[in-house]
Amino acid sequence: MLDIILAEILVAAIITFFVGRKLAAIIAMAVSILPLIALLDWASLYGFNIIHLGIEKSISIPIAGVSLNLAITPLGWFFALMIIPLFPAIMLFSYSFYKKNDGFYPFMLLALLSSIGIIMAKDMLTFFLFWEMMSWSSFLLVYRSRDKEAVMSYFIFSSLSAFLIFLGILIIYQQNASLLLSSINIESNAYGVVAIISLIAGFAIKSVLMPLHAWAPYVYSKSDEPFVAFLAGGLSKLGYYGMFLILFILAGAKVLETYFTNLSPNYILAVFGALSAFIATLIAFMQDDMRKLLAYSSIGQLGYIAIGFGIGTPLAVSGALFQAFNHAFFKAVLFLAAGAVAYRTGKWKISELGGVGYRMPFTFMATLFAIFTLAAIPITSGFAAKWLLYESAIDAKYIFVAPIMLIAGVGAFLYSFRILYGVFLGENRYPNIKEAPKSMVAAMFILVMPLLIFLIFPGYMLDMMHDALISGNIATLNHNAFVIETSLASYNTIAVIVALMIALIPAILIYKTRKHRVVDFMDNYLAGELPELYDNKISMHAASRFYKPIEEIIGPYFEPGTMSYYMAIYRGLKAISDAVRKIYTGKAGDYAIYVTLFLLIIMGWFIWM
Amino acid sequence: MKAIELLGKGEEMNGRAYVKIDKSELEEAIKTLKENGYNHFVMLSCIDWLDDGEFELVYHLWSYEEREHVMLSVRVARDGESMPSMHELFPQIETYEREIHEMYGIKFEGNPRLTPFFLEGWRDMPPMRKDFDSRKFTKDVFGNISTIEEEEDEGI
Amino acid sequence: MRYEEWSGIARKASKRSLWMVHFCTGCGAIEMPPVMTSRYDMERFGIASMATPRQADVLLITGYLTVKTLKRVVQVYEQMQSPKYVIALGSCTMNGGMYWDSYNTIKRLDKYIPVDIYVAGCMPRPEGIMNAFLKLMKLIDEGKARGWERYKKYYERYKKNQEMAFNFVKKEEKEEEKNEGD
Amino acid sequence: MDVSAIMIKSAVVIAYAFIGTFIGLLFLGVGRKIVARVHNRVGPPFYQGFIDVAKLLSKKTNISHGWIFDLALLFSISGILLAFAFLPVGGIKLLSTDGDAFLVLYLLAIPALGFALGAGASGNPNAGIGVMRALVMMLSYELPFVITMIALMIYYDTTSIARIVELQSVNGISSWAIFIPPFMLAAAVADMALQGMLMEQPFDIPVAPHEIASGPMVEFGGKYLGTLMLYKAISIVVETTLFVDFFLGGGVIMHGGIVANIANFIVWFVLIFIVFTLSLLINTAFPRFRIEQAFTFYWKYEAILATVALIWVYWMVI
Repeated sequence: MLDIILAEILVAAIITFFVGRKLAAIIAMAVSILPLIALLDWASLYGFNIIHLGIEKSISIPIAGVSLNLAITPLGWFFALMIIPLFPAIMLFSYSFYKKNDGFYPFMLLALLSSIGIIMAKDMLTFFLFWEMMSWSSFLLVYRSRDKEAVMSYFIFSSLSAFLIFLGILIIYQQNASLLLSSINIESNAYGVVAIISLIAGFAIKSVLMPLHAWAPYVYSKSDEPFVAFLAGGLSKLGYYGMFLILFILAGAKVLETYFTNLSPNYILAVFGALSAFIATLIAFMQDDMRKLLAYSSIGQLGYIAIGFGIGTPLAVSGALFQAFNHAFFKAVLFLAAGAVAYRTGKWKISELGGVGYRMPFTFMATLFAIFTLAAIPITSGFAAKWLLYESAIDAKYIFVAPIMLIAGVGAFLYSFRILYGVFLGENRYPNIKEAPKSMVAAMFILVMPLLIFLIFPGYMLDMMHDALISGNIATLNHNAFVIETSLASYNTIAVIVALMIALIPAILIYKTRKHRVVDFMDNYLAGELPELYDNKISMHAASRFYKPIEEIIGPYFEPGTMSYYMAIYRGLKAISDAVRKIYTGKAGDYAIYVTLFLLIIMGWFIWM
Repeated sequence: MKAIELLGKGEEMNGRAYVKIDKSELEEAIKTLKENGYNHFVMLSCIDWLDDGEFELVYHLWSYEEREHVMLSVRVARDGESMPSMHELFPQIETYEREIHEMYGIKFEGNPRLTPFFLEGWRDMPPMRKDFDSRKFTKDVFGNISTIEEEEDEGI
Repeated sequence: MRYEEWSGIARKASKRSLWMVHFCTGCGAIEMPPVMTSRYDMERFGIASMATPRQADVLLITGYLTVKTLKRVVQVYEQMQSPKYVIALGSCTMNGGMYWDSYNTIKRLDKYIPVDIYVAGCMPRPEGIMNAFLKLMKLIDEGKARGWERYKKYYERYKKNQEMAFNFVKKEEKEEEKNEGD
Repeated sequence: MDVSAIMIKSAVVIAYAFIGTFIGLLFLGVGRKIVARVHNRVGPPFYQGFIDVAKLLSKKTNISHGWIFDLALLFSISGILLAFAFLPVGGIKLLSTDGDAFLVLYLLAIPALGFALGAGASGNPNAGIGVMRALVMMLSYELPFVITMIALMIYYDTTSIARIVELQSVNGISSWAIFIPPFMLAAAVADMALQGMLMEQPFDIPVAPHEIASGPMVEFGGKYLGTLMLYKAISIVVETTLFVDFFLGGGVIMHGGIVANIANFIVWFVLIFIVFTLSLLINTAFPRFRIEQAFTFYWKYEAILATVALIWVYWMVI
């Protein structure tokens, strides 16, 4: 079953290369729905939330003497639920987003194929093979943006990530002959630790953890929105899939703990996650370009997952996985909404946008719900995920990570309001644009659907990750559909929702009993000034450089930015290489001298031995 | 008085230098004064001599070093003779000229903003001229706007 | 909604909680601080000064009004939410005061926006202003402070008066308009 | 939980919502009277809060700027009532066993977001700047407040407020958190953060009437302003109760039947009144800060004090 689907996606990828725009989109959509259907009917077979570890549908595909064997593991199952539903919606969105078929669909299909391959990999070789395929297929999609900075940074960082992962795999292979995931155990000696750290660093590049995130703002803001929605929503989760694999399933966390007795290295991962959440949020609300803002917000929200993996308690890991699930969907919706706005207005800068929400209400509603989930408003599923993470930080008494994480959560309000006010509300600067095309709006609402389900039943999410946690030998929380019980406190969504209904009654009462008159935009209090005298050309846009007071205080600290550190490394390397090049003077005499010198050293070494 | 030595003419009038200047020499005079310490442009005023048929424009300058006030007086005919604008020398002259244009009707070439200043929607002759009868105008305009009485029959 | 239907409680409440937006044009602002501070303390009667016409019930106009400022006063008045009242302080708003023969000051404010209470004096002392507020409260109680209804009823005539003032329409032109109209 | 228990619980919650609103409006009027007395003025009658809200709700015309503008009205009241339902009030645990401090912290953010959307939809630049200031204020006072909250949680090893109140009333008043040395410092920091939450004078930067024509509320009038006044009233009660629950044992001095409940209620009422008066006195003593000053005040001085308290508690606990 599984291999048929992969083959179909490959074939579709090749076909869409030659076919016209509309047909390519339809094929892509049709093919991408296949894994979704397969996913759902496996769910019906094995029950939506409980997959016993034993029943693994595994197959192996012999190619050129090497067999790629794939299997549905519980962890792979959970991440598949996150990544696969994204794809058909993104294809539906790009149906009307692209005017001509210029190679978008084939590479996206290859990216999907490789991400499924990664999740279903049974051994490290197939894992690495699909990882490579995913990197270069996404690289070719980034290349379409023709932006030198984005392309170069993405290329360098993904190849660095691939190199680190390959280094890790080699060391592990050297330690225990087979590459089969189930049969690997990493000894806690220096090599094992190096393997784990290099693997984690490699995965951290893909999931934009702070110091290694430098490529993200350029790539997210320059390449086109549907791809970025899949990149930020889906592909970044593969980094965390790898981390979970190494840290928990292959017991990497325990190896690190036993090796470094005094300081627990996971705390460092949590600290990196907290810093990335905090600093990315602070940078996010100073951006003017909407896509850059969303890029930094994505880095911030992904930092939470790193914190969860860092803390490592069952509470933290389930919170992290829940946050990963939410992030996949609300970040995809936000980038698609940015794409829809850019499709209609052709602009990305917040200072040039404004009042788009009045004419594009559905896009605004989808963004509003995504922003509520991002900002963790209590009733939304975003809050359940963040609540678990906060509980775990307090439970583990991480007094450095907990406050920074909470402040990053509050900081999320700032940049989310920046998007709502700067782009959708405020001065009505685009009075005659039309709503985004039907297919775009439908795509966004499909992506909002899963968030709605887990808004009411966070317990179902914990059931779904139940097996993934067991496979990572982590205990699970006691919960039912509505209430999540932890040692510190409990969170009951039904109580919140019912209390909200009761609390809404007075508000609706006041709203309904008193009539109100909607007044047009220019009838605004402007200290008595008359807009008609200036024939309604008074600028009422207050959203560019919105947080100027804080920018002046915080700005200088973030001025250099991590890219400048990488530039420093680049200059250092360049200086060294210049020095080395001086040796090749091009005159024969010098080369003769080098040879004799070399011989002398060798003889000297022999005499000394 | 330093200004009088500078310009070579004019007399001292209760503590201030009063210099009569022709329209063409005005720019030259202001420049020389400006270079020699008179860097504070106090105001530009206009007197309407109805019987002489002329306007008298007075440019007031003040120097902080010598603590002296100089008044350059220029005579312009009332029948719409125009004046060169001095706003390049002192930026605030532009506003004074704009007001005098609105209130007296003197045209200043080169002034970028001779738009209505205080009187929006004004269609009559410039009101500060002596031959404008303010009382009659008030009766004509505001006199005939009727007050709004209650129609008693409604009996609200 | 007719005035009588406006229930007793609402009228009592709006009487004891007058929120005022203060349009100070001429010299009137100097009389307001004593009214607000401890000497006379208007807050005793629930009167507070607000920042925007949307939040206010009483428009307090002090000093003379030129034609240019009248445009802005009308805009502020129309942005207020009814029931709204106007208190005009000083003799300049009554009959132009010392600017009775000036070519661009408004002689009688009542021709352009409905004024509930005039306070004579140039400028009236704080006691005068306090009396004005108390008088307004009594009028609201008796249901006689009906400026905003009059504005709604004779809206066209108010607008015509405002247009004539804004464009300095003179007597002869008015006759021409009339015979064009017939 | 069978149906009757739920019915009783929701009835208690609704009753407490009304009590909270009543006390809130009472505090509005009494607050203005206290401030007036400090100004050596007579000040409005104590029931002025009720009159203002009645007048606003009985306005004839209400100006709105579209459905997003109306969201402000719905979010503000429901958000603050929800937050009030999840707080133990005078020892009576309304719904606080079903949620915890983080939930209340985020519930307090719903009305702020509702304002922000409403003000944004009104399109007035004053409103935009006002909301920017409100969000920056929120970011600034949240840091010290969150650090003190974490100190409390680590000390009592729980995050549910009901549990914290229980642990504080183990043996009467002496076990209140404020009498434990690190929490005296934490209480001072939290009180200054409370000053920011209540938007009292030194920190009423977002609603500055002179600079930005009362900020986000510039286009709110009639029933919208009436709802916002109700929100302000209840938010006074909610935020002071939060402070009292954290540091002053939630007003619980006796345990047992009806008499204990009444005694606790009175003690709770007196405590929130004292905390509210304290913030009013600070209000009358200070001019309004600029937003940069407020931000640096909270993130530099307050945050350092709060971290000292946190480390002190952490050192005590491990």
